[in-house]
Amino acid sequence: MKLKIALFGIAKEIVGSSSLDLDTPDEQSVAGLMNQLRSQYPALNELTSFAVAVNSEYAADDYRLHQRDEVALIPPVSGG
Amino acid sequence: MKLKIALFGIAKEIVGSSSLDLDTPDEQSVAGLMNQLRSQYPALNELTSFAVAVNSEYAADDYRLHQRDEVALIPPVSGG
Amino acid sequence: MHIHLTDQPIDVAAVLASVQDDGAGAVNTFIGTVRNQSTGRRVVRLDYEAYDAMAIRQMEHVAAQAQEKWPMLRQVAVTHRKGRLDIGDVAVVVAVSTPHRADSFAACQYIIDTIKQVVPIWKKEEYEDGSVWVAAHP
Amino acid sequence: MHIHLTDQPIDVAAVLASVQDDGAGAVNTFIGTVRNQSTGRRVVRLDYEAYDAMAIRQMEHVAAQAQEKWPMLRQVAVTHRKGRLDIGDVAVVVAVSTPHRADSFAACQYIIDTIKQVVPIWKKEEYEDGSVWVAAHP
Repeated sequence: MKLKIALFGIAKEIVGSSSLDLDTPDEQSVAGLMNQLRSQYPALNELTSFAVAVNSEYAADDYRLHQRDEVALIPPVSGG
Repeated sequence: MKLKIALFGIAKEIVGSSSLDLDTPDEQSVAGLMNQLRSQYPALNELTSFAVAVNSEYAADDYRLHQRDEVALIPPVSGG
Repeated sequence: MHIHLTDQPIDVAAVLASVQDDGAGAVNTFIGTVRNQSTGRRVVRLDYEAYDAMAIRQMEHVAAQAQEKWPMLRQVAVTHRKGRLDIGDVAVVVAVSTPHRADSFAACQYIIDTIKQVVPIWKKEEYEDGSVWVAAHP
Repeated sequence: MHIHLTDQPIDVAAVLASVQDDGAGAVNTFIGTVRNQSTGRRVVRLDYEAYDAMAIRQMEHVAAQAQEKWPMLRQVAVTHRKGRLDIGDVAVVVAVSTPHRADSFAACQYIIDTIKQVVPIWKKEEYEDGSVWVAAHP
Protein backbone atom coordinates (compact mmCIF):
# COMPACT_ATOMS: atom_id res chain seq x y z
CA MET A 1 0.00 0.00 0.00
CA LYS A 2 0.97 3.63 -0.30
CA LEU A 3 1.25 5.56 2.98
CA LYS A 4 1.46 9.32 3.26
CA ILE A 5 3.58 10.29 6.27
CA ALA A 6 3.56 13.78 7.74
CA LEU A 7 6.96 15.08 8.85
CA PHE A 8 7.85 17.72 11.43
CA GLY A 9 10.83 19.49 12.90
CA ILE A 10 14.16 17.85 12.26
CA ALA A 11 12.47 14.90 10.50
CA LYS A 12 11.21 17.32 7.88
CA GLU A 13 14.75 18.58 7.39
CA ILE A 14 16.22 15.07 7.18
CA VAL A 15 13.75 13.99 4.52
CA GLY A 16 13.69 17.41 2.87
CA SER A 17 9.91 17.60 2.68
CA SER A 18 6.89 18.06 4.95
CA SER A 19 5.41 14.76 3.82
CA LEU A 20 6.58 11.50 2.37
CA ASP A 21 4.78 8.95 0.16
CA LEU A 22 6.04 5.50 1.06
CA ASP A 23 5.41 2.08 -0.47
CA THR A 24 4.97 -0.38 2.36
CA PRO A 25 3.42 -3.86 2.75
CA ASP A 26 -0.30 -4.00 3.55
CA GLU A 27 -0.94 -4.13 7.29
CA GLN A 28 2.65 -3.07 7.92
CA SER A 29 3.39 -2.75 11.64
CA VAL A 30 4.56 0.51 13.16
CA ALA A 31 7.86 -1.19 14.06
CA GLY A 32 8.23 -2.33 10.45
CA LEU A 33 7.55 1.17 9.17
CA MET A 34 10.16 2.59 11.54
CA ASN A 35 12.77 0.10 10.30
CA GLN A 36 11.92 1.02 6.71
CA LEU A 37 12.34 4.73 7.48
CA ARG A 38 15.59 4.16 9.38
CA SER A 39 17.17 2.33 6.48
CA GLN A 40 15.94 4.86 3.92
CA TYR A 41 17.01 7.88 6.03
CA PRO A 42 19.98 6.82 8.20
CA ALA A 43 20.13 10.27 9.80
CA LEU A 44 16.99 9.28 11.75
CA ASN A 45 19.20 6.86 13.71
CA GLU A 46 21.15 9.78 15.10
CA LEU A 47 18.08 11.30 16.76
CA THR A 48 17.55 10.93 20.50
CA SER A 49 14.40 8.98 19.64
CA PHE A 50 11.47 9.07 17.30
CA ALA A 51 7.90 7.82 17.39
CA VAL A 52 5.05 7.21 14.99
CA ALA A 53 1.65 8.77 15.50
CA VAL A 54 -1.53 7.38 13.97
CA ASN A 55 -4.65 9.53 13.91
CA SER A 56 -3.18 12.00 16.43
CA GLU A 57 -2.24 9.33 18.99
CA TYR A 58 1.11 7.71 19.69
CA ALA A 59 1.06 4.25 18.07
CA ALA A 60 2.39 1.04 19.66
CA ASP A 61 5.08 -0.91 17.78
CA ASP A 62 2.67 -3.73 16.93
CA TYR A 63 -0.11 -1.52 15.57
CA ARG A 64 -1.02 -2.56 11.99
CA LEU A 65 -1.25 0.41 9.62
CA HIS A 66 -4.05 0.96 7.14
CA GLN A 67 -4.04 3.16 4.08
CA ARG A 68 -6.57 5.61 5.54
CA ASP A 69 -4.60 6.14 8.77
CA GLU A 70 -3.18 9.61 9.25
CA VAL A 71 0.46 8.76 9.93
CA ALA A 72 3.13 11.12 11.23
CA LEU A 73 6.77 10.77 12.18
CA ILE A 74 7.37 12.39 15.59
CA PRO A 75 10.97 13.37 16.34
CA PRO A 76 11.89 14.30 19.96
CA VAL A 77 9.39 16.94 21.10
CA SER A 78 10.56 20.17 22.71
CA GLY A 79 7.50 22.28 23.36
CA GLY A 80 6.88 24.39 26.41
CA MET B 1 8.67 50.62 83.07
CA LYS B 2 5.56 51.26 81.00
CA LEU B 3 5.29 49.28 77.77
CA LYS B 4 2.85 50.00 74.95
CA ILE B 5 1.83 46.76 73.24
CA ALA B 6 0.11 46.70 69.87
CA LEU B 7 -2.67 44.12 69.50
CA PHE B 8 -4.06 42.46 66.39
CA GLY B 9 -6.72 40.02 65.30
CA ILE B 10 -8.18 37.92 68.07
CA ALA B 11 -5.75 39.41 70.63
CA LYS B 12 -7.33 42.79 70.01
CA GLU B 13 -10.74 41.24 70.68
CA ILE B 14 -9.59 39.48 73.86
CA VAL B 15 -8.12 42.66 75.32
CA GLY B 16 -10.86 44.85 73.86
CA SER B 17 -8.46 47.43 72.46
CA SER B 18 -5.89 47.83 69.68
CA SER B 19 -3.15 48.65 72.17
CA LEU B 20 -2.37 48.04 75.80
CA ASP B 21 -0.27 50.03 78.28
CA LEU B 22 1.37 47.62 80.67
CA ASP B 23 3.45 48.15 83.83
CA THR B 24 6.30 45.68 83.73
CA PRO B 25 9.73 45.40 85.42
CA ASP B 26 12.67 47.13 83.71
CA GLU B 27 14.50 44.79 81.31
CA GLN B 28 11.56 42.36 81.46
CA SER B 29 12.16 39.31 79.28
CA VAL B 30 9.80 38.39 76.47
CA ALA B 31 8.93 35.17 78.35
CA GLY B 32 8.16 37.23 81.45
CA LEU B 33 5.94 39.58 79.47
CA MET B 34 4.07 36.62 77.98
CA ASN B 35 3.44 35.16 81.45
CA GLN B 36 2.17 38.53 82.63
CA LEU B 37 -0.21 38.76 79.67
CA ARG B 38 -1.41 35.17 80.11
CA SER B 39 -2.35 35.76 83.73
CA GLN B 40 -4.00 39.12 83.02
CA TYR B 41 -5.94 37.76 79.99
CA PRO B 42 -6.53 34.01 80.52
CA ALA B 43 -8.30 33.75 77.13
CA LEU B 44 -4.84 34.04 75.54
CA ASN B 45 -4.12 30.55 76.89
CA GLU B 46 -6.85 29.16 74.66
CA LEU B 47 -5.12 30.32 71.48
CA THR B 48 -3.21 27.84 69.32
CA SER B 49 -0.11 29.89 70.06
CA PHE B 50 1.03 33.47 70.35
CA ALA B 51 4.30 35.30 69.91
CA VAL B 52 5.80 38.66 70.75
CA ALA B 53 7.31 40.88 68.10
CA VAL B 54 9.84 43.60 68.86
CA ASN B 55 10.59 46.23 66.26
CA SER B 56 8.89 44.20 63.49
CA GLU B 57 10.84 41.00 64.22
CA TYR B 58 9.83 37.90 66.18
CA ALA B 59 11.52 38.13 69.57
CA ALA B 60 13.21 35.25 71.40
CA ASP B 61 11.98 34.34 74.89
CA ASP B 62 15.15 35.68 76.53
CA TYR B 63 15.14 39.05 74.78
CA ARG B 64 15.18 41.90 77.32
CA LEU B 65 12.63 44.58 76.54
CA HIS B 66 13.31 48.30 76.63
CA GLN B 67 10.84 51.13 76.90
CA ARG B 68 11.53 52.37 73.36
CA ASP B 69 10.95 48.95 71.76
CA GLU B 70 7.92 48.70 69.50
CA VAL B 71 6.21 45.66 71.01
CA ALA B 72 3.31 43.69 69.52
CA LEU B 73 1.37 40.62 70.51
CA ILE B 74 1.11 38.24 67.53
CA PRO B 75 -1.73 35.69 67.68
CA PRO B 76 -1.68 32.76 65.18
CA VAL B 77 -1.25 34.28 61.71
CA SER B 78 -3.56 33.30 58.84
CA GLY B 79 -2.58 35.36 55.84
CA GLY B 80 -2.44 34.13 52.26
CA MET C 1 12.30 41.97 44.96
CA HIS C 2 8.84 43.53 44.75
CA ILE C 3 6.92 43.39 48.04
CA HIS C 4 3.59 45.11 48.51
CA LEU C 5 0.74 45.23 50.99
CA THR C 6 -2.38 46.97 49.74
CA ASP C 7 -6.01 47.62 50.63
CA GLN C 8 -6.86 47.93 46.92
CA PRO C 9 -7.66 45.10 44.46
CA ILE C 10 -4.43 43.40 43.33
CA ASP C 11 -3.41 43.93 39.71
CA VAL C 12 -2.20 40.40 38.93
CA ALA C 13 -0.90 41.38 35.49
CA ALA C 14 1.32 44.05 37.07
CA VAL C 15 2.75 41.51 39.52
CA LEU C 16 3.50 39.13 36.65
CA ALA C 17 5.10 41.92 34.64
CA SER C 18 7.39 42.75 37.58
CA VAL C 19 9.08 39.31 37.43
CA GLN C 20 9.61 39.30 33.67
CA ASP C 21 13.32 38.80 32.97
CA ASP C 22 15.01 37.96 29.66
CA GLY C 23 17.31 35.54 31.47
CA ALA C 24 14.40 33.60 32.96
CA GLY C 25 12.54 30.96 30.97
CA ALA C 26 10.13 30.05 33.77
CA VAL C 27 7.64 32.05 35.80
CA ASN C 28 5.58 30.38 38.50
CA THR C 29 2.72 32.23 40.10
CA PHE C 30 0.51 31.38 43.04
CA ILE C 31 -2.74 33.28 43.45
CA GLY C 32 -4.77 32.86 46.63
CA THR C 33 -8.42 33.81 46.28
CA VAL C 34 -11.38 33.93 48.65
CA ARG C 35 -13.36 30.67 48.55
CA ASN C 36 -17.10 30.52 49.02
CA GLN C 37 -16.74 27.94 51.79
CA SER C 38 -14.42 26.93 54.59
CA THR C 39 -14.57 23.81 56.78
CA GLY C 40 -18.06 23.20 55.43
CA ARG C 41 -19.47 26.66 56.23
CA ARG C 42 -20.57 29.12 53.61
CA VAL C 43 -18.32 32.18 53.61
CA VAL C 44 -19.86 35.53 52.68
CA ARG C 45 -16.71 37.65 52.92
CA LEU C 46 -13.32 37.95 54.59
CA ASP C 47 -11.65 40.67 56.61
CA TYR C 48 -7.86 40.76 56.55
CA GLU C 49 -6.03 42.68 59.24
CA ALA C 50 -2.28 43.31 58.97
CA TYR C 51 0.49 44.62 61.18
CA ASP C 52 1.69 46.60 58.20
CA ALA C 53 5.34 47.40 58.95
CA MET C 54 6.09 43.92 60.28
CA ALA C 55 4.13 42.19 57.51
CA ILE C 56 6.21 43.93 54.86
CA ARG C 57 9.42 43.21 56.76
CA GLN C 58 8.54 39.51 57.10
CA MET C 59 7.57 39.21 53.42
CA GLU C 60 10.97 40.72 52.58
CA HIS C 61 12.67 38.16 54.83
CA VAL C 62 10.84 35.29 53.14
CA ALA C 63 11.80 36.55 49.69
CA ALA C 64 15.42 36.93 50.81
CA GLN C 65 15.43 33.39 52.25
CA ALA C 66 14.13 32.07 48.94
CA GLN C 67 16.86 33.96 47.13
CA GLU C 68 19.44 32.25 49.39
CA LYS C 69 17.96 28.79 48.88
CA TRP C 70 17.56 29.27 45.11
CA PRO C 71 20.47 31.51 44.06
CA MET C 72 19.33 31.26 40.42
CA LEU C 73 16.10 33.10 41.30
CA ARG C 74 15.85 36.11 39.01
CA GLN C 75 12.86 38.05 40.34
CA VAL C 76 10.47 37.64 43.26
CA ALA C 77 7.20 39.50 43.73
CA VAL C 78 4.73 39.21 46.60
CA THR C 79 1.61 41.32 46.92
CA HIS C 80 -0.79 40.77 49.81
CA ARG C 81 -4.19 42.38 50.15
CA LYS C 82 -5.75 43.58 53.39
CA GLY C 83 -9.14 44.92 54.38
CA ARG C 84 -12.50 43.56 53.30
CA LEU C 85 -12.51 40.93 50.52
CA ASP C 86 -15.43 39.33 48.72
CA ILE C 87 -15.72 35.80 47.26
CA GLY C 88 -13.34 35.40 44.31
CA ASP C 89 -11.17 38.37 45.29
CA VAL C 90 -7.41 37.87 45.13
CA ALA C 91 -5.86 37.87 48.61
CA VAL C 92 -2.24 37.17 47.70
CA VAL C 93 -0.05 36.80 44.63
CA VAL C 94 3.43 35.29 44.64
CA ALA C 95 5.42 35.27 41.40
CA VAL C 96 8.98 34.13 40.77
CA SER C 97 11.12 33.84 37.67
CA THR C 98 14.00 31.39 37.22
CA PRO C 99 16.00 30.06 34.28
CA HIS C 100 14.48 26.56 34.59
CA ARG C 101 11.02 25.47 35.61
CA ALA C 102 11.52 23.08 38.52
CA ASP C 103 13.15 25.85 40.56
CA SER C 104 10.25 28.21 39.85
CA PHE C 105 7.74 25.75 41.34
CA ALA C 106 9.89 24.97 44.39
CA ALA C 107 10.72 28.60 45.17
CA CYS C 108 7.15 29.84 44.72
CA GLN C 109 5.77 27.08 46.95
CA TYR C 110 8.39 27.76 49.62
CA ILE C 111 7.49 31.44 49.61
CA ILE C 112 3.73 31.03 49.95
CA ASP C 113 4.09 28.23 52.54
CA THR C 114 6.46 30.36 54.64
CA ILE C 115 4.37 33.52 54.27
CA LYS C 116 1.43 31.64 55.74
CA GLN C 117 3.55 30.71 58.76
CA VAL C 118 5.27 33.97 59.59
CA VAL C 119 3.65 37.06 58.08
CA PRO C 120 1.48 38.92 60.63
CA ILE C 121 -1.77 39.04 58.72
CA TRP C 122 -5.00 37.76 60.21
CA LYS C 123 -8.05 36.56 58.37
CA LYS C 124 -11.55 36.72 59.82
CA GLU C 125 -14.10 34.62 57.96
CA GLU C 126 -17.59 36.04 57.97
CA TYR C 127 -20.45 33.54 57.65
CA GLU C 128 -24.16 34.18 57.44
CA ASP C 129 -24.42 33.48 61.18
CA GLY C 130 -21.15 34.60 62.73
CA SER C 131 -17.43 34.96 62.19
CA VAL C 132 -14.16 33.27 63.13
CA TRP C 133 -10.51 34.37 63.28
CA VAL C 134 -8.93 31.61 61.19
CA ALA C 135 -6.37 29.37 62.97
CA ALA C 136 -6.72 31.27 66.25
CA HIS C 137 -7.96 28.26 68.22
CA PRO C 138 -6.86 24.58 68.04
CA MET D 1 -10.80 22.48 30.40
CA HIS D 2 -9.50 25.25 28.19
CA ILE D 3 -6.91 24.07 25.63
CA HIS D 4 -5.55 26.36 22.94
CA LEU D 5 -2.78 26.44 20.35
CA THR D 6 -2.20 29.82 18.77
CA ASP D 7 0.20 31.69 16.51
CA GLN D 8 -0.75 34.97 18.21
CA PRO D 9 0.71 36.43 21.44
CA ILE D 10 -0.83 34.69 24.48
CA ASP D 11 -3.17 36.77 26.63
CA VAL D 12 -2.01 35.55 30.06
CA ALA D 13 -4.76 37.47 31.88
CA ALA D 14 -7.40 35.70 29.80
CA VAL D 15 -5.91 32.29 30.64
CA LEU D 16 -5.94 33.20 34.35
CA ALA D 17 -9.52 34.42 34.11
CA SER D 18 -10.57 31.10 32.57
CA VAL D 19 -9.59 29.14 35.71
CA GLN D 20 -11.28 31.51 38.17
CA ASP D 21 -13.75 29.50 40.28
CA ASP D 22 -15.51 30.57 43.48
CA GLY D 23 -14.93 27.11 44.94
CA ALA D 24 -11.17 27.32 44.39
CA GLY D 25 -8.93 29.19 46.81
CA ALA D 26 -5.72 28.44 44.93
CA VAL D 27 -4.55 29.14 41.40
CA ASN D 28 -1.13 28.03 40.24
CA THR D 29 0.22 29.23 36.93
CA PHE D 30 3.32 28.30 35.00
CA ILE D 31 4.49 30.62 32.24
CA GLY D 32 7.26 29.51 29.92
CA THR D 33 9.05 32.38 28.19
CA VAL D 34 11.84 32.60 25.63
CA ARG D 35 15.24 32.99 27.33
CA ASN D 36 18.06 35.01 25.84
CA GLN D 37 20.45 32.07 26.16
CA SER D 38 20.50 28.30 26.01
CA THR D 39 23.36 25.96 26.93
CA GLY D 40 25.66 28.96 26.95
CA ARG D 41 24.74 30.28 23.49
CA ARG D 42 22.98 33.56 22.88
CA VAL D 43 19.50 33.00 21.47
CA VAL D 44 18.10 35.62 19.08
CA ARG D 45 14.69 34.04 18.54
CA LEU D 46 12.76 30.76 18.51
CA ASP D 47 10.63 29.02 15.93
CA TYR D 48 7.96 26.67 17.24
CA GLU D 49 6.45 24.14 14.87
CA ALA D 50 3.39 22.12 15.89
CA TYR D 51 1.46 19.14 14.59
CA ASP D 52 -1.69 21.07 15.38
CA ALA D 53 -4.43 18.43 15.61
CA MET D 54 -2.26 16.00 17.58
CA ALA D 55 -0.83 18.74 19.81
CA ILE D 56 -4.31 19.81 20.88
CA ARG D 57 -5.38 16.20 21.37
CA GLN D 58 -2.31 15.47 23.53
CA MET D 59 -2.77 18.62 25.62
CA GLU D 60 -6.36 17.49 26.23
CA HIS D 61 -5.10 14.06 27.31
CA VAL D 62 -2.62 15.62 29.74
CA ALA D 63 -5.32 17.83 31.26
CA ALA D 64 -7.65 14.83 31.58
CA GLN D 65 -4.90 12.78 33.26
CA ALA D 66 -4.34 15.61 35.74
CA GLN D 67 -8.07 15.69 36.44
CA GLU D 68 -7.94 11.95 37.21
CA LYS D 69 -4.91 12.27 39.48
CA TRP D 70 -6.30 15.36 41.27
CA PRO D 71 -10.08 14.90 41.34
CA MET D 72 -10.42 18.16 43.30
CA LEU D 73 -9.07 20.12 40.30
CA ARG D 74 -11.62 22.78 39.46
CA GLN D 75 -10.34 24.29 36.19
CA VAL D 76 -7.42 23.61 33.89
CA ALA D 77 -6.18 25.87 31.11
CA VAL D 78 -3.28 25.31 28.73
CA THR D 79 -2.36 27.68 25.92
CA HIS D 80 0.67 26.99 23.73
CA ARG D 81 2.11 29.37 21.20
CA LYS D 82 3.58 28.40 17.84
CA GLY D 83 5.42 30.24 15.09
CA ARG D 84 8.19 32.76 15.53
CA LEU D 85 8.88 34.01 19.08
CA ASP D 86 11.23 36.70 20.29
CA ILE D 87 13.13 36.91 23.59
CA GLY D 88 10.71 37.38 26.49
CA ASP D 89 7.69 36.14 24.54
CA VAL D 90 5.36 33.73 26.31
CA ALA D 91 5.56 30.24 24.77
CA VAL D 92 3.20 28.37 27.08
CA VAL D 93 0.83 29.07 29.96
CA VAL D 94 -0.60 26.41 32.27
CA ALA D 95 -3.10 27.47 34.92
CA VAL D 96 -5.05 25.32 37.39
CA SER D 97 -7.43 26.09 40.21
CA THR D 98 -7.99 23.89 43.27
CA PRO D 99 -9.56 24.33 46.71
CA HIS D 100 -6.17 24.08 48.48
CA ARG D 101 -2.75 25.25 47.41
CA ALA D 102 -0.54 22.14 47.56
CA ASP D 103 -2.71 20.45 44.93
CA SER D 104 -2.46 23.47 42.64
CA PHE D 105 1.35 23.30 42.61
CA ALA D 106 1.44 19.53 42.10
CA ALA D 107 -1.16 19.48 39.31
CA CYS D 108 0.34 22.44 37.44
CA GLN D 109 3.83 20.93 37.58
CA TYR D 110 2.55 17.56 36.41
CA ILE D 111 0.83 19.18 33.46
CA ILE D 112 3.80 21.22 32.23
CA ASP D 113 6.25 18.32 32.81
CA THR D 114 4.03 15.94 30.85
CA ILE D 115 3.33 18.44 28.08
CA LYS D 116 7.06 18.72 27.53
CA GLN D 117 7.28 14.95 27.13
CA VAL D 118 4.35 14.17 24.87
CA VAL D 119 2.96 17.18 22.99
CA PRO D 120 4.18 17.27 19.37
CA ILE D 121 5.65 20.75 19.29
CA TRP D 122 9.21 21.40 18.18
CA LYS D 123 11.41 24.30 19.08
CA LYS D 124 14.23 25.54 16.87
CA GLU D 125 16.63 27.91 18.60
CA GLU D 126 18.12 30.54 16.34
CA TYR D 127 21.54 31.86 17.33
CA GLU D 128 23.61 34.57 15.71
CA ASP D 129 25.56 31.87 13.86
CA GLY D 130 23.19 28.98 13.26
CA SER D 131 20.22 27.10 14.65
CA VAL D 132 19.39 23.85 16.45
CA TRP D 133 16.25 21.74 16.87
CA VAL D 134 16.15 21.43 20.65
CA ALA D 135 16.46 17.89 22.09
CA ALA D 136 16.69 16.30 18.64
CA HIS D 137 20.16 14.84 19.21
CA PRO D 138 21.65 13.24 22.34
